[in-house]
Amino acid sequence: MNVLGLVNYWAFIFLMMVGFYILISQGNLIKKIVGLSVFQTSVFILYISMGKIRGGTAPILMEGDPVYSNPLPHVLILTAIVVGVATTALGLSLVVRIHEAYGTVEEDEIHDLDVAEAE
Amino acid sequence: MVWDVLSWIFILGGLFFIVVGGVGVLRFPDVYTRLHAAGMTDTMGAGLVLIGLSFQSGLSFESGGWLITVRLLMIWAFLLFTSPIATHALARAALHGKVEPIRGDVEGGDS
Amino acid sequence: MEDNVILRIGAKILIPFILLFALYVQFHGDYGPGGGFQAGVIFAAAFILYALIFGVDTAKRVLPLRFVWFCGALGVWIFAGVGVVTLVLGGEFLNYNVLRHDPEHGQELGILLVELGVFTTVFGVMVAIFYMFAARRQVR
Amino acid sequence: MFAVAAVGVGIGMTLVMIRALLGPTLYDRVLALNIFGTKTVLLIAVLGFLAGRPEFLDLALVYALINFIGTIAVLKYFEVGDLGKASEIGGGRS
Amino acid sequence: MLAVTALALLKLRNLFAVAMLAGIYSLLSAGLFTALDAVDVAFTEAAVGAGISTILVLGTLALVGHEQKKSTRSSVIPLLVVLVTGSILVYGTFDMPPYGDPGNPAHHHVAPHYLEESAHEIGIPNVVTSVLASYRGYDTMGETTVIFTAMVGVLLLMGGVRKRATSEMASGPASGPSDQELDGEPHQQPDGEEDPDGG
Amino acid sequence: MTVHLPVLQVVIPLLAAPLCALVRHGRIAWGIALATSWASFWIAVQLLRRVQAEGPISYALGGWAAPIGIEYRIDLVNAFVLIIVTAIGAVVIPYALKSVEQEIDAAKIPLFYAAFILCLTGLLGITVTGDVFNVFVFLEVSSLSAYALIGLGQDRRALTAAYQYLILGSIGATFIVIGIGMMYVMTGTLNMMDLSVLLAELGPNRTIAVAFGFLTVGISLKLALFPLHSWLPNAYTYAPSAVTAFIASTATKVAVYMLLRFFFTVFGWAFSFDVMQLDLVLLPLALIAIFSMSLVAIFQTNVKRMLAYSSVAQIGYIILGISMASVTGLTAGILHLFNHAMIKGALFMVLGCVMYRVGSVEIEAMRGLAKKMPWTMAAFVAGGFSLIGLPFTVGFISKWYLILGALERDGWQWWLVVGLVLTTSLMAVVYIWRVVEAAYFQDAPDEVGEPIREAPLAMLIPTWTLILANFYFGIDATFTSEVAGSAARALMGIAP
Amino acid sequence: MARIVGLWFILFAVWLLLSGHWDSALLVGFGLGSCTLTVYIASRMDVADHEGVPIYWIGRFLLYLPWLLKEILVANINVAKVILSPKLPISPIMVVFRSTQKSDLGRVLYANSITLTPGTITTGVEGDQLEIHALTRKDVDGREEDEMDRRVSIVEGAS
Amino acid sequence: MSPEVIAAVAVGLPLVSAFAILALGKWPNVRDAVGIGTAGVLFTLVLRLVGPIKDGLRPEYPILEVLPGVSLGLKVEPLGLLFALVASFLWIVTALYAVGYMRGHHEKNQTRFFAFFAIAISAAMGVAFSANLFTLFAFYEMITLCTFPLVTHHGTPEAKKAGRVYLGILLTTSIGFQLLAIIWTWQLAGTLDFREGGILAGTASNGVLSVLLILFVFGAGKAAVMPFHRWLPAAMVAPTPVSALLHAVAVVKVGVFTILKVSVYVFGLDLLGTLASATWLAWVAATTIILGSLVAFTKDNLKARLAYSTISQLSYIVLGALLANEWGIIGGGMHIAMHAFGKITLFFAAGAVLVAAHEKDISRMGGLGRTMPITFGAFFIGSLSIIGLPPAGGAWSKWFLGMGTLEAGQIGLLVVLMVSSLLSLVYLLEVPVRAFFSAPPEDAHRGEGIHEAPRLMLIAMTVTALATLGLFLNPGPFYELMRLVVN
Repeated sequence: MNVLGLVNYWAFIFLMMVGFYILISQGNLIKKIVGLSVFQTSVFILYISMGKIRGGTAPILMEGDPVYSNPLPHVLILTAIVVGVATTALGLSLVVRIHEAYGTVEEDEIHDLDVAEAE
Repeated sequence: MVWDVLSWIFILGGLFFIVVGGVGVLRFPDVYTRLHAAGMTDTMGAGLVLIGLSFQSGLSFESGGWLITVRLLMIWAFLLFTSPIATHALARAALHGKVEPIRGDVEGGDS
Repeated sequence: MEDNVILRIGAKILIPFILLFALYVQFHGDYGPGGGFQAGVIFAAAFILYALIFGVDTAKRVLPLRFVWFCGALGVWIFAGVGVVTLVLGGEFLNYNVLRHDPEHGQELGILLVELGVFTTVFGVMVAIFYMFAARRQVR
Repeated sequence: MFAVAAVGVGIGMTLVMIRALLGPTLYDRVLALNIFGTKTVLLIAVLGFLAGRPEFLDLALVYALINFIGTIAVLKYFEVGDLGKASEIGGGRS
Repeated sequence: MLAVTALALLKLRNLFAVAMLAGIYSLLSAGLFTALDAVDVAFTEAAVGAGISTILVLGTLALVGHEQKKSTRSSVIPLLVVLVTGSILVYGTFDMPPYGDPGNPAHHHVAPHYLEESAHEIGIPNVVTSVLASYRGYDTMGETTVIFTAMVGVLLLMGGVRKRATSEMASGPASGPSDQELDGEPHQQPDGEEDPDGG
Repeated sequence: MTVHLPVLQVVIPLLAAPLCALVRHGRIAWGIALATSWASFWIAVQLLRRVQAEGPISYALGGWAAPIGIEYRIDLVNAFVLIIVTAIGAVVIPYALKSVEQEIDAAKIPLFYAAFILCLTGLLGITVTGDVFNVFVFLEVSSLSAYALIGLGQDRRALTAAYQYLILGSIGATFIVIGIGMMYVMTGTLNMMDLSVLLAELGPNRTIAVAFGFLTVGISLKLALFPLHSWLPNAYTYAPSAVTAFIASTATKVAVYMLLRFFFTVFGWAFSFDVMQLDLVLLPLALIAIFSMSLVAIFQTNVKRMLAYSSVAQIGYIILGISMASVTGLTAGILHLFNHAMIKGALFMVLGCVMYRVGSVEIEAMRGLAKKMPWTMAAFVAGGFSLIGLPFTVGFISKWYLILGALERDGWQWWLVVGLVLTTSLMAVVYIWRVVEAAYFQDAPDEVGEPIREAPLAMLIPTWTLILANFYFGIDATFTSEVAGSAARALMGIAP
Repeated sequence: MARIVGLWFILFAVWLLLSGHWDSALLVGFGLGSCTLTVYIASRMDVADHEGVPIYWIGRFLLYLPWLLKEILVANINVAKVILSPKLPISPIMVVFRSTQKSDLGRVLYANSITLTPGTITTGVEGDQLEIHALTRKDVDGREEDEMDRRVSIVEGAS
Repeated sequence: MSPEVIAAVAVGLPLVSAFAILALGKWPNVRDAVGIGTAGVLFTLVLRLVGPIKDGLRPEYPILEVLPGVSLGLKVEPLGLLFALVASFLWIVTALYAVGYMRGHHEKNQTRFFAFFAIAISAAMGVAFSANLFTLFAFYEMITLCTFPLVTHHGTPEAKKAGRVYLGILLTTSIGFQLLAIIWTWQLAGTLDFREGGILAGTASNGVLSVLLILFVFGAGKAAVMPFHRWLPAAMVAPTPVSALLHAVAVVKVGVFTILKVSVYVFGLDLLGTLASATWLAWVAATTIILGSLVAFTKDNLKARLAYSTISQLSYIVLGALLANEWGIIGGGMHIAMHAFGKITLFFAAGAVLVAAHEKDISRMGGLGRTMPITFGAFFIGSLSIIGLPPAGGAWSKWFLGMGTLEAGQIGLLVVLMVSSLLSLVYLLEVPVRAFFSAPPEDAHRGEGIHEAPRLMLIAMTVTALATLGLFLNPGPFYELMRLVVN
């Protein structure tokens, strides 16, 4: 009965899953990182949409008596975005180092190289 | 009221340029020609919309509305300033990347 | 890229405004959107623009790596330091009320300081990370 | 009425989006990103009015700014394949 | 539109295009954040997603080249994982309060305190800032630490610093950084990536 | 100042980390790290004593009372985990001095200690907090530093290991965020105590069930529960020695703590086990983990990797204890948290010593090592005894409680559990013995260059400290078992 | 020095315009500090030179601006016509102009003005040579460009 | 010294001396003197406990509480005392013998050898005086581990392989079955203390307790009940004093002692008698007795033959315990002592042959009796004891065991005992007979080089052989101790 109210969530879930799919299916290390950030961004959207109140406005106090959207998810997501960029930066620096060490950023090739070295 | 009407004329005009710019980006055959269409959006499209909005700001916000107008104009100024630089940069990049511009009369786009 | 006059002059004109705008965002976080983090990123973006156009080495002469590195650490100290000061003044950690006689002013001061801490760290970190990426050569 | 404006900007965005997806060259995508940025600026400005919150304009300004820097970074990337080098633009790669 | 972008990201094999589309994705989501009243978040996403992240990805691409090779791996299992995860999530939404509903319990427990009391407890209009810096200031300190950690990590991984500082003094502006900046370890292999210039 | 101990526990290392990052000499950074870790340990001891004396401690950060602000809440469970983490930190850092100077570029050593301390900070932060989102933030602090630290290993595979860990860890963290979001949307709070009350009022709810699932999967990724463990062996194998010793004995433990916290405090015992039937999932996974990973460990030639697989198996023991959903089982789980930290910390430190002198931890390279490094190898044997679970070692205590817990339950599957625990102990004998045989009964390979000597005292003393702790807490386990027992009762909601 | 001071005042004006909180001594104080900091960094970066802060041009530039805007409008309408005409009558062409400006700054202003008017894009500046890409041949027939060149040179003035 | 302290010292003293031995490694004479001296002191100490025990004292020495309710502690009771007496006395002898053997054989790593030897005795004392199952288990494992280096003393691939089998079986059974049984007992009874009359009665159904008994019996892998006997022959690669220690004193006796102690003090004879599995296990033991004897027949290697003989003999004791009546227990307990003395003599002799004549195979021992009369004489006496013929001590224990089977109404088991004795008669007496009456093998180059083994070894051998005879004449002390156990 409240399906209409949930469609939004489903859309965001779909986005999340696309990001997640990129993350786990791709063999390219950079693309994985991009997938990760898409995944995370979509989760953030989901969060923010949970905090939205119909007819609400941004939680910056002003005159009058408007309805404000829930500020708490915003705060959480701000933190999460920062965490996300930190992860991205670290991940990319690892990718650069991996490229220097292996000459490739494809997971399969790296695997082959490791196997070759082990033998 | 006059301001209101005027602002809407501006905004609609801006929208017109934005949409046409978009169409241009789709229709033009190569990246250089598309840059021209892109320029439209940046200059006129954005400009007219922002000016239109700035007329509104005096109406929507009683106190300090003009500050908002100023801010809108600043955005526009910023866009006007950066747009040619970005366009130029892109064109250079494309040239540098050995993308040959199409020359001569061309019929239709390749979209 | 500084040989490109258009970019060079464009950047020269823009950068002060970007910096100023970053500081504006920093100090008006209380009233509008924005705050230490966003300001830090914008501030760093100005330097990144500078480094893009004039080269990382030039940028490093203006803003040595060691300095941005220090900024990254300094911000954490500022933030946690505020907390420690509140401890010393008898409040809980990060309870800004005790910073001034009047809780509201205390909060204001506290928020200002911690935002400054966030700003410093973010700015330092972003520039440092950019330096790291930009100053590396591709291995051939 | 602001909603109309927002929709208009949205249509423009969609058109550009198609270009971004079609390509065909990388530069087309960069171009699309660039226009996209501008349009986001406009969209946010309009949304600000729609919500009656002028604070949104700061946001728009940030977008314009970041977008610009992003484009410059892209150029730099193409130009020298490296973000750090102080390059010479006309002379090609050394 | 977000969905289209995301799907395109999946298909594209040119990493540069991926970077561009990721930027667009970020811009779009920032627009969405604005529409959802999360101005501060949109602000951050704009600065981070479209700005810093894109630049970092570009920086990486500049170092590693931008063509993705064709992968031979099977995509059935990831697809299955994703489908299962997605359906579980969708299942989980069935008891969730509808979108935008003011009656949502989340809006009635802690958040009202922030909205109603912060004006006199903190005294600044931006509630997000007051929550961020005061009510949940400790989280923000953690966040600051996280980025600091990222810096430490990147510095650790990407460079040795002391030697770099000395080479900084030595090398002039025009010569560019000397190649012998400390890179942690010697470069091991030549690599066959093509020219990073696009075409 | 003692009132502020909970927050100082986290803030002192947090303040020290930037300092480490800035100094220019590795030794100074090391000194700072050392002082920090010992201070942390001291605080943790004080906290545990206070909790034992006065019951749970609550600390409102920023002066904002619980659901409004962030709360630090320390009860027996996390006081105990704090002890584990800080103790390992306090032992590993003295040990790290030599090993790090050899394995890491001199210029990077200050940063290394900064990252190390940050990792400690993050782990402590996760442990003390009473706020679910704060958990996530500090989780990231610890994870990011861990990724960087692991990536510092000398082998290039360290990089891929770190990358893999980063991807899986981030997936885990994101899942945790999703779970937290769903809980938030249903209750409007992020405080654990508050959540537990509100969730109980809410009753069965599909959203909460899904949140529960996501949290479980996310945390399981972090704690390398089979089959989500694929990041762990490589990460442990290729990380620098000191890092392996530290992370192996703390990071997964703290993840387990998170699991306990969420299962028992936030969701409540009844929900986790009666409604969600968690034991039905965890038990088989734990059993498979214990068995298959012990089996895999037997066939490893790299001793670090062998122990890494063994770690996955040991985590299986902990999860097994939890999945018994009884006081004894939970006691076993919590005890094994502590005990395994002691065991693996010690063993990985031994391997660090070997690495330091020999430059390799392949079994081949360890042939005849007992003659050249008698103390080191003796430590390995002693740690191995503990891993096997011989009497007078902590490993025995864990096994005791685990088997007791399984015997208390009815049903054929619990006999399987008992059998498996015993069988895998014997498998531990096999893989430990492979090393012992090589070290004691095989001739050393021909040496080139300098002869191999005993590891430096600076490394041996910390190693032996942990080994002796293994024996001390194996011989006199009343302290640990009582703390673990009361912690378990507290988690189960039974008055002690 | 004059440039530095000039930059400072410009920045402060911008600050006040952005801020809008003129009554708060604190914020104005921050403004003063921020401007000073910015100016310091700018001078350290060496961007506050004659190219970065062309304060002597401002007056003449403001006079030039309305004309430029008019040009932009006209050009926009032209390009819009092209885009909307079904046949898409374009004939892209690259030409090289020689500009008459004396300074780099002047040339940049000229080049950017050209780019701003849709239909023409400056793709390169080498010395006083401007390389231009035009959408249609008639966009570069020379008349408007000459006019623009002249006006920009006026803006450049004698500085 | 009070009895409590004596018990503690008895456990601690060898341990201390082990460290002393390690420290004195550079001075072999001092080192060996310390070892032998400690052994002597230990025996006198243990001897001093006999009086108090006979007076009905049961001194306890709690050490510490490991877990709530699970503690480490010592308690002296008759059965343990018996074992301690045997072990401590034989340690003196073995120590003497070992010194001679090791020196005569020029073995490497002697210090390590003697140190672990001492630790093994310490652990054996610990098992003997253990107050509860946990303590017993702990010392039991300690023996396993500290005898491992003794088994693999030579470090050859063969020795390592044997070491693996040794460790594998002993740890498998102890961790796999015994530990489980102990924890289960704790879960059922809530205590692990050894109490007279047992602690398990009434705690669970007979079926459960039957299973528990099986776990205990097989868990004592050192008792070498088939199918867990493989370690024993494998361990024969060790130096002979080790074999003597393993087979006569420490290891195997610890196994059977555990079974006895569990039967008496954990199950209690009354309960044990009602368990179905007791009978069943008794037949397993019987099978082991017969099979062990049969296999012994086929072995030409002397030590291997002795090993299988041991397997067979150990099951006598297990059988005695499982008969669950007084005579069975008394017989079993006494057989610990009797077999210990007998078997150690045999091993001493075997070692002496090895040292003096470098011969391992029985078929090549023809004629050696003439050059080594003392050795083979001792061997003969030891064999008599094992077979159970007068005038050797083994006769008594076999007699009591036979009584036990009769009392239990298990005539079949009595037959088994008889058959086994006959078998052992043949396979053991073959050796001295061959040595004294056969001609030497043709390819043997027996010159003048062969004479009796070093004197220390001879002394040891003689002492044990005489003791065996003495025990026939006066089995009283052991009998009285065992009487105390069953009453």
